[in-house]
Amino acid sequence: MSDLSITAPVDEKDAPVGAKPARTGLSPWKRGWRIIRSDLSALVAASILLVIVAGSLAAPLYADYVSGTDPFRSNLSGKIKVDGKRVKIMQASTEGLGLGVTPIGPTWQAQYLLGADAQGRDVAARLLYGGRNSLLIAGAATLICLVLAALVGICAGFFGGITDMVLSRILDILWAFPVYLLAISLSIVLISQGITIGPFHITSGSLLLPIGIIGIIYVPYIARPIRGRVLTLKNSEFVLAAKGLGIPRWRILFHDILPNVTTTLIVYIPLMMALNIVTESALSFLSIGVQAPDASWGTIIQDGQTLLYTRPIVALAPGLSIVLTVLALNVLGDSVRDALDPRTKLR
Amino acid sequence: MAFAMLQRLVQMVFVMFGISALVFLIFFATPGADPAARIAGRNAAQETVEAIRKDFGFDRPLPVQYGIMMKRLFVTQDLTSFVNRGLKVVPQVLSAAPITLSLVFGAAVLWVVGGITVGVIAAMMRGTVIDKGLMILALIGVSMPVFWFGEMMNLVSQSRFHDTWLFSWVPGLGYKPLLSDPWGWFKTLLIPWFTLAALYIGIYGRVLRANLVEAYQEDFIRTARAKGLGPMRVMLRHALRTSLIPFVTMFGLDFGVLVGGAALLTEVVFGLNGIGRLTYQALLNLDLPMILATVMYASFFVVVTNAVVDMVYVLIDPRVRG
Amino acid sequence: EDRAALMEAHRGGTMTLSAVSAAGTIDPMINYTAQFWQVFQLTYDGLLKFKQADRKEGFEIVPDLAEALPKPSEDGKTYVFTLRKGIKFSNGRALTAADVVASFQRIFKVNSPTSGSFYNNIVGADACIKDSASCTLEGGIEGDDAAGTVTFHLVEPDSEFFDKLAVPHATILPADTPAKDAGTEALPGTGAYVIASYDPNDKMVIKRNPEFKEWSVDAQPDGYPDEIVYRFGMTEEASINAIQNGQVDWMFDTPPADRLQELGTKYANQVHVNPLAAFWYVPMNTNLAPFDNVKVRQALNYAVDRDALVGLFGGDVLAQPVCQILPPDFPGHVDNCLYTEDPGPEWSAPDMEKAKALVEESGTAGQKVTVIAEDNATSRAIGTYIQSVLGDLGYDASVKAISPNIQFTYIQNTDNKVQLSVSQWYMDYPAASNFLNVLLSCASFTPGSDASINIAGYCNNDLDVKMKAAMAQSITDPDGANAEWAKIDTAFMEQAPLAPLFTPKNVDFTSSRVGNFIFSNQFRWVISQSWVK
Amino acid sequence: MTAHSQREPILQTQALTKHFTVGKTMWPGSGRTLYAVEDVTLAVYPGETLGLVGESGSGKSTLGRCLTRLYDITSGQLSFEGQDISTAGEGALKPTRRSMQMIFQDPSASLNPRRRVRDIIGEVLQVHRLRPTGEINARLGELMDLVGLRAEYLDRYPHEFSGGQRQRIGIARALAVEPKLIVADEPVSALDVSVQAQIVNLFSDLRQQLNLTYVFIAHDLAVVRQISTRVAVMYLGSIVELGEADALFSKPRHPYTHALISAIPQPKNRGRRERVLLTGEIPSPLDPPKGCKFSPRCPHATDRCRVERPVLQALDDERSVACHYPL
Amino acid sequence: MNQSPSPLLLDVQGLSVSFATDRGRVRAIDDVSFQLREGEILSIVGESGSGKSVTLLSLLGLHDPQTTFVDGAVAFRGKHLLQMSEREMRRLRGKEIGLISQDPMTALTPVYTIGWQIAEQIRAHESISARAARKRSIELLGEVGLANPGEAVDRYPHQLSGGMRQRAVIAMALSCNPALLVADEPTTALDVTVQAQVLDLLLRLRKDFGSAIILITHDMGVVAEVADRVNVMYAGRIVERGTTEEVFSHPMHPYSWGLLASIPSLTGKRAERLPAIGGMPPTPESIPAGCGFAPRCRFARGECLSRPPLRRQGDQSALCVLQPSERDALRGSILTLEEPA
Ligand SMILES: Nc1ncnc2c1ncn2[C@@H]1O[C@H](COP(=O)(O)OP(=O)(O)OP(=O)(O)O)[C@@H](O)[C@H]1O
Ligand SMILES: Nc1ncnc2c1ncn2[C@@H]1O[C@H](COP(=O)(O)OP(=O)(O)OP(=O)(O)O)[C@@H](O)[C@H]1O
Ligand SMILES: [Mg+2]
Ligand SMILES: [Mg+2]
Ligand code: NI
Repeated sequence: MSDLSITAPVDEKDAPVGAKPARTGLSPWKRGWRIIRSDLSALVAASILLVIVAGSLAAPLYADYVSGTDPFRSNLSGKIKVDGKRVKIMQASTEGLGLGVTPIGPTWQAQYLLGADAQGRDVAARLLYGGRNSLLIAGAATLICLVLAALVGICAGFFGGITDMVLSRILDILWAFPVYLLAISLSIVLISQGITIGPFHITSGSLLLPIGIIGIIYVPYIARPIRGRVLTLKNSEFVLAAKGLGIPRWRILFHDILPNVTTTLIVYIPLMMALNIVTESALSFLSIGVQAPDASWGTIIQDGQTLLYTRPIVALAPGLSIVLTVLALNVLGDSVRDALDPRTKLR
Repeated sequence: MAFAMLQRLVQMVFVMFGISALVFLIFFATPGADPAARIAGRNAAQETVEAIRKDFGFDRPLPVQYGIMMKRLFVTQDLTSFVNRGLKVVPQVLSAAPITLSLVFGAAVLWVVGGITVGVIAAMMRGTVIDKGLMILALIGVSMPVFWFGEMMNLVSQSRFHDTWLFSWVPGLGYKPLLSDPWGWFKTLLIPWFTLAALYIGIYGRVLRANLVEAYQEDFIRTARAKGLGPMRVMLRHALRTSLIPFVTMFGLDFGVLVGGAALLTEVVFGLNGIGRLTYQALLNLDLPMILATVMYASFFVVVTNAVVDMVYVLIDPRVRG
Repeated sequence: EDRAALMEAHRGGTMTLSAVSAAGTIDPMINYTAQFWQVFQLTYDGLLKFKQADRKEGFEIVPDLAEALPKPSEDGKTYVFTLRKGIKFSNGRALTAADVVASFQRIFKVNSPTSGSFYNNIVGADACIKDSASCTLEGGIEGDDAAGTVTFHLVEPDSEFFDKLAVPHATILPADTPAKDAGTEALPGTGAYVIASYDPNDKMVIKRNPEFKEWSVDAQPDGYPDEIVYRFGMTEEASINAIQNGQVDWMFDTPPADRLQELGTKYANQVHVNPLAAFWYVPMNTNLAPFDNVKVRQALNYAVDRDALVGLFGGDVLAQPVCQILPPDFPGHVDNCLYTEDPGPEWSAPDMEKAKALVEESGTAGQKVTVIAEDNATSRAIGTYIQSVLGDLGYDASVKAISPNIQFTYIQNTDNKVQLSVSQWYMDYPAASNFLNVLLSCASFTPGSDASINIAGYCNNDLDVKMKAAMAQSITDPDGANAEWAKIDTAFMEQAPLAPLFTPKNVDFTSSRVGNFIFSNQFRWVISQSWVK
Repeated sequence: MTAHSQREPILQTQALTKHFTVGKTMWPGSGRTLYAVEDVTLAVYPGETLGLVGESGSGKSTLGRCLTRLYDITSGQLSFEGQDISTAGEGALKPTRRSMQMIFQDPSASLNPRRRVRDIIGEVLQVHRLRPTGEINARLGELMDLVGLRAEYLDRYPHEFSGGQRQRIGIARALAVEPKLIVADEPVSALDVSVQAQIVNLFSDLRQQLNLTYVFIAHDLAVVRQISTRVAVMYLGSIVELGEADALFSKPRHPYTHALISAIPQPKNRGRRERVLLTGEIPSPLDPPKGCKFSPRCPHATDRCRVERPVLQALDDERSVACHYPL
Repeated sequence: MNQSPSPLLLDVQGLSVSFATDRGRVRAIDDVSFQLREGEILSIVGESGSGKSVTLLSLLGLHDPQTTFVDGAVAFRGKHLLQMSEREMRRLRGKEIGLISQDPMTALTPVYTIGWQIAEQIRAHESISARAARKRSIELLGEVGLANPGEAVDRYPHQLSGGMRQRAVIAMALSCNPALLVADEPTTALDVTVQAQVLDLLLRLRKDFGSAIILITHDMGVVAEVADRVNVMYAGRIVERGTTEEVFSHPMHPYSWGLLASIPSLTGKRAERLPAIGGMPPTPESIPAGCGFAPRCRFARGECLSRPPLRRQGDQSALCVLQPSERDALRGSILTLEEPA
């Protein structure tokens, strides 16, 4: 056989399969982003979120220019004009024994659009401010949770041995501790005294506390899958290959393991956000989250609880906001997962 | 087998020790928690407080106190509450357990049936409007904070529509024992069951649908279809049966923590004095003995359900049977 | 109608009571809750007792197991009680002087919460407090079984000695009662009823005491219902519904605010509103900035709109604005309001200008202030309102709600650096000292302790001396002493270590079948004197 | 071929053994031992290509990874260029890592999906300081050229390539350190039939151009024969036969080798089937047979085979067999 | 070959399959036609992604109807499969047409014993008792050569080795004596020694039961061993077809030449370099309009841009522009053919 190849392999320089020139160097991130961008339900969810976030950001504007009330000051003896008549915001009962005082209900006008709460504050304005806190806490807690979980998961998975043993056992313990109970125990300690870390003292009313608490409690739930992922990655062929090439461990960690874990982490972001919003509201509902007079959706629901039978809208409105936000986050989370990492499941 | 059991046992002891130590430390780190002052009561003389401190051993080193407390919790079982003096905590936990069990058990039945129904129907109707609709419903279930949903259920069933035929049967909040009043038990728990289950129906329905759709890509489903089996049979006997394995794990974990007290929001909202509410109250009151008892119970349950799940696993997944 | 006829007509039936939760141990020497003290009225007796009668009459102390109120000896330190004859405990044993002696020893042996504050004046109490197990009260109390007398020796004369003997902690139990907390086991008593069973998670069943024979209608009257079932665990909402449906006869807890209107209109004749000897107040820590400045304390007193707070509490009917420490209708109370728009006997409106001016003078505006409230709807609302007022005064204020059980100890401890808090005080017995001396004496202030009821941390030696004198005076001259107390009240309010807010009223909601509702200002509703038939 | 004995082996193993523990939990003493590679004594000489064949699970990959010290060795010796590296730590291994490289079976799994080709290969150059920073780009171009890919592809991600191209990238990465020995673990099994030949040729070309030594693992015996000078046949963790490629294929001496070769369907064999059909199943490496590991399936097994484990013995200069009764 | 050809079993005419993907509609199979007679073994060879499995699954109607569009005519014993209702199709599947999957590791439901799974199929098509079905599965397992069928019947798939599992799958496919067995790469996942056993089994079964077999593979060696006739697929089309003899002795299509040439030989002299086909096989989206192989073909010319003609040579045919006259010469430059045995 003289010329043995149909075409000489070394000359063979064909284009990558299916790659159109325009897509050169499209990173997996960008690819994921493209997929999300073409997903209708994700777009709808993202727009809903955008509206909610924008509304929350505009809270001071609403309070100053539209409702014209301070949503953090009690307004127990105030009056407003409704349909031309001046009425008290807190209306004392006049019938029978004259027991009880009821705040004004939805007025469907700029002031007290959704009525007042038991302190005579404008519920609509508080709702927007509450959204700020709920979103801020959920977002920051998600960040903390993911960073901690990544740290723990990566340490346990990558270094193995005694580190893994110790970390895994700690996770085991936290795992067997129902999250809400853990959150409540931490809250009670921290809310009553704040916490001092080194030179910094976080006062007990600070938003940092619920952020920290919510950030911590879900760590085991994320750290475990991360650890699993790191273990798989550690035994993956490309890590072995890197090892075989004499690439130092820390480099492998940062260049090979971390970027791959990051996808998993990103997939968790919307889902964790959703979970954290619910958790935050639950803690605030149990009044161990955001401290009065600051509002979050949870605290407004709690305020509304004492008015449930007379002014249900006070509890209804923040509840619906939560449902809508969490729903949108979950939808978004689904498509992020589909786009980036179809395997990840948040239980 | 014996080895595996022993292993479980050691694990359980370890986890329970870890949790109790954690709780213990958290407690003593909390200001306003001085048990002696709280036991002594309002306007107590300093001498009384000191006497109680000595009497109850609060002046001893923490490890000793921990040891005594554990002994009184597990061995003599006469540990009493710090807040309600003289109240033995063990019987408290034991009497709260049936309430939580009733709540969680009924909800579990609902959510397993509901989750499977939703998952199977959505997977069978994959891509259709029904599928989409069910998945949105499931997501709404997942998105509703359970306490809020509970409040709304209360609002609707106890107040707004209580006078209508729809909810006139709904009894007042609170628990009725199964043995003495089975029908009342059922009626009072129906709405809490549904409330608690809504979240899980959502989760399970979605997860199951995803698993079923995934299973449908598997070779063995193609084999089953190539055998000439009907679609229902393929779905139920082959796809569902295999997808049930992760389902059971999830169920075990959820059931474990719920029975262990994670249903506290539902219990609080519906006025059920179960473990969750007991723990919650104990935490609020910083009633250390009660916290210890409930948390021990919770972790015990979580570990036990994990063990049970592992055993059930062996039953339903021949692969782990070896 | 006379009592016998009523008894004839209404005796019998089962009465059902409800509360969100039980109140812990049913050892009468240990339990320190209004909820169970009310129950102990029908199950236990002391040597003396508050009269089981309506309103202010309930403050009257009547002989119970003792035949009469004894006169103290000349020096006011010795009292001799003669026991009634023929009284039996529910276990069938007869009551003797030895039981009385043992009962007082037991107060110390079980470390009763008030052993150090109520009974430390008995000779030998010091030793008992130091070593409770071997408490004898040697020299402090002597029983003479033959004569049926019991003699008390006090360290100092005590104007409130009878009050202290009339509260449930001084219950007389059989001598052989174990010296440890009885927990959920009912101890034998001498009352008209006995606690037949008690499960804090379920219910308490109270039945007639078979050994009971009525000896004093004032102290321990025979009751109407045959059985009383006290159920625990129903929420307030559930209880209200149940009372409306006639399944429950009464609830212990205050009805939630959003149901008040409904009750007040639809069920007006089943609602009983009665004053309480209590007040809600804001203790200000006089040792911490900015409240170490009297001007700031006065400013807050001026600024607080007590009407608004009354609204938060449920309206005019349920509360009355106050700016004094001693509640209206309480011994020593004389109307005099310093902190109102135009000072006079009554509070009229806040004086914001004056308040702001005082803050201006103090130069403390802009400081950080945190209000510690209890984590329940009312306290949280009040805290939020106070925070709002402080904001108006120019402070950077925030509010923190802490679990009720913890809040009370938390705010007492100076280590926690609590600036101001929302608290309330209900009297143990009707004596001005029970407010002023307890809440504001130097002795009540112990830095660094969770048990330091002088929350303001205010110690004024002059006033302390005056209070001592008033207490001494009240033994012999109660009216003169009360006039003194009124002055002391005003003197304290000038220094304003606390801001009184309002005095609450009690709302009792009973089922339609409950008759003869009697409300004693001391222990509230007298359960046994209402009927369900 | 020259007689190997006269040259120093580049890589040598002595009774190399690798056990895994499976099913291990946090408890000491739990888990079972899996005998993945047992008592392998082997020498690889410079310039040769040693083929390693055997059925799935016979321990080829494990042996390959032990040879490159990607796995720690349970027992036995391993030396590279005369230097004992059986227990060397990562630091001590660094020079060896430069001289000995591994190429993996699954070209997609062995490339980090999140990094560009430039980073994947460039990192190697950086870490080992093989080129000054300024020359790295030129070197990357050279390497791409060497494996027949265009230099522009450097800025793409692995998923944008076909299987054959990915394998080329893997090869380029291995070549970046300028190794002397390459252990290739089934480098063509995952490729399409028509592409396999390209890669096999690339291997041959590179060997000539760069003077490489290969340990070439494959289960496709025809491919192994095509590329190898010597072939080792593995069965259940042990080498059962080792010899000159052509000779071994034309005249296998171990019954297993014989059966293996006869079982390969070959177009050219059409109609001429003289199969040795084995019966029975490959035993589990968790519980290998006592005597000769092949004895349960061997048509010639005797009682001796079932109790006494044969060792790899030289039959002649060229051939070693682990069998009591070589064919 | 047979003097009197046995009756036609399966007739596929102009089968085209396309998928709806995110990048639009993609045609995976383009105008595929072939016939199969009773008792015949037809082999379809081709590279990964050339559309072998898709062809076969669309025959059985096992594709996902929502994303797959099938066109053409498929007649099985005169019945038109593509027009059949799902219910009729189900009656056919498993009973008349048995399927053997590529990967025995995943082809069996992991949670049931193999006996149960075989019996399930029997009972889906015949009304017999559970006990009889079980007895029948034991027999079947014996027939496919499992050493201890009575015991193996109660084993779960994971308890069996790959070869045993594949045999269980075959036993299942055979359980209703189907007229046609479709085997999708039945041996690819197996080791050579086990593969030999399984191929042997297939041949034996054909002899004993007379089933026709469509054998899909990418291994020319396997084709050579067992097939009567061969279809070579490339990029969704059948580029060459003929009897095994013909295709191996004088392949007509350049792709077939390359395929045959690139297989290293086990005997004889080793070539320095293996003849290889340059380039990569196309993905369905990038199949050229004309000849699918043209971009990799050394002999490609202008005409290849349009659809190549079907050239026949007796029973054998190929989709290629090459004239019969030039073919032998060109082939000779790539492939040295051995004398047919
Ligand atoms: N990391 C590991 N942990 C436990 N067992 C392993 C591990 N790697 C391999 N094994 C086991 O070791 C044995 C040899 O595996 P190895 O991968 O070396 O076989 P192989 O010859 O390369 O097979 P294949 O041809 O399938 O790649 C197998 O039984 C395998 O299950
Ligand atoms: N459901 C589907 N949706 C979209 N494309 C598909 C689908 N199924 C198969 N394809 C595509 O159709 C082409 C043919 O696939 P097919 O599975 O028939 O190949 P094959 O010849 O069987 O390959 P292999 O040898 O790898 O099994 C492939 O490119 C595949 O990507
Ligand atoms: Mg391998
Ligand atoms: Mg295929
Ligand atoms: Ni040689």
